[in-house]
Amino acid sequence: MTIRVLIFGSLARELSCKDIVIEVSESATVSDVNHALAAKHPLNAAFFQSARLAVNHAFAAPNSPVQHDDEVALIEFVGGG
Amino acid sequence: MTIRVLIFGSLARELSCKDIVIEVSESATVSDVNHALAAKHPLNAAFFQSARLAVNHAFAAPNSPVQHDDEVALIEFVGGG
Amino acid sequence: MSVLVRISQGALLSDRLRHIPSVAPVLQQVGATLVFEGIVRATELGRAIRALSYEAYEPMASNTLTELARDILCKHALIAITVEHSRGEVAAGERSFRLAIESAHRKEALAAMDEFIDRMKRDVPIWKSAIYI
Amino acid sequence: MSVLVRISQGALLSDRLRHIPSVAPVLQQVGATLVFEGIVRATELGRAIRALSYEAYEPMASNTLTELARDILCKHALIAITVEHSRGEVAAGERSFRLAIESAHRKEALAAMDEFIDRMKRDVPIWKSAIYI
Repeated sequence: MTIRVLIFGSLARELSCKDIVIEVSESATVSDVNHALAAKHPLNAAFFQSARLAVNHAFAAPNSPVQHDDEVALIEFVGGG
Repeated sequence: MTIRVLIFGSLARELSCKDIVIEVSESATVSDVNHALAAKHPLNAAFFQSARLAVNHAFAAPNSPVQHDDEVALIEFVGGG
Repeated sequence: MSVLVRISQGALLSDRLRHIPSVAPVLQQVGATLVFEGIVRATELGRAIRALSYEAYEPMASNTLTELARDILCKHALIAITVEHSRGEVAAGERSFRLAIESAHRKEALAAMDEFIDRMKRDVPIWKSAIYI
Repeated sequence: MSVLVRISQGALLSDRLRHIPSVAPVLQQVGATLVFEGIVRATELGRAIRALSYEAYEPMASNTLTELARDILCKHALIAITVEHSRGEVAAGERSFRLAIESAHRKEALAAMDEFIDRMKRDVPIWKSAIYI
């Protein structure tokens, strides 16, 4: 299935886009999404491999399942205040 | 010479007075004032022996001299705020 | 024992959002009020800026701030927490963040404020970018 | 880089004493404002109180507060410190103390505030006594 991972801040500016689209299996977990992001961006594989992902607006554990209609977002380099 | 040591707060309330009058020699130091206070209040000798004294509105070291017209104050149990 | 969180467009007003518990027995225990305001400085990494632009991923940003405030309130036994954060552009010299804590004593308010801001900067999905002159 | 200290009769006003440096290049470096207010709680050691009465040994109290503020300002590289303290009676629920710190960043403001209040409670000749109901 296709997952659109939302990205923000300096990462979005650096990649000049608002999301990263990846393909994962129907039984994918959050960890599989991280793997797919790392595979798509091999120069920053270590970052994407460990980047925190939120599923439907809450941080999600690596073994959480991901559904095709979930909203997935990469939450790194935050800095409010 | 006679020295009038100003006291405040709970100490003043406990002793029901605003100062403690003591006698010291003409060449007295701050430490001598502490000794004289302790001698006058033997039940609280340890407290008076080490109590911080201000001379003319500044904390004074034990070996500082004390003159007969100095304003001496005992600064303990403070608690502003 | 109450928490209020608001993310609003543009610079914060100079007056803080009032949010004192109205229950008299609780109110009477407030012995300390601590307010932190974050202000946009005129330079970023040595370059002059006109403003910062804040992007909040909502509703996660508000939800995460609220959960964080509740957690800090309980952990430090506070009386109230009020959080205000800007989204969008905030000009240099203007306020973008305000955290107000009411508590019985000073020590827990200071500890709570430090922990809140550290965790906010790590966990709350708000990003800022400089708009240079 | 400035310090303002005021000890005044009765409860503090709800608005803080404004004391922002007027020099633009300094003002533009203010990234954090931290304000602490001490409020008289309605009980002291479990007994209901009507007010606290503050006695300040002047001019030593003002002098010591000013020296303390200057020392903390330099040590933590702050931009401004404003200290307000009451003398005389302050009713329960009213403010008796306010410390406002302007600095470039948050960490030094929090550290400075904690150290200031600890040292004030140890060194500044101000005493308080409870007036019970």
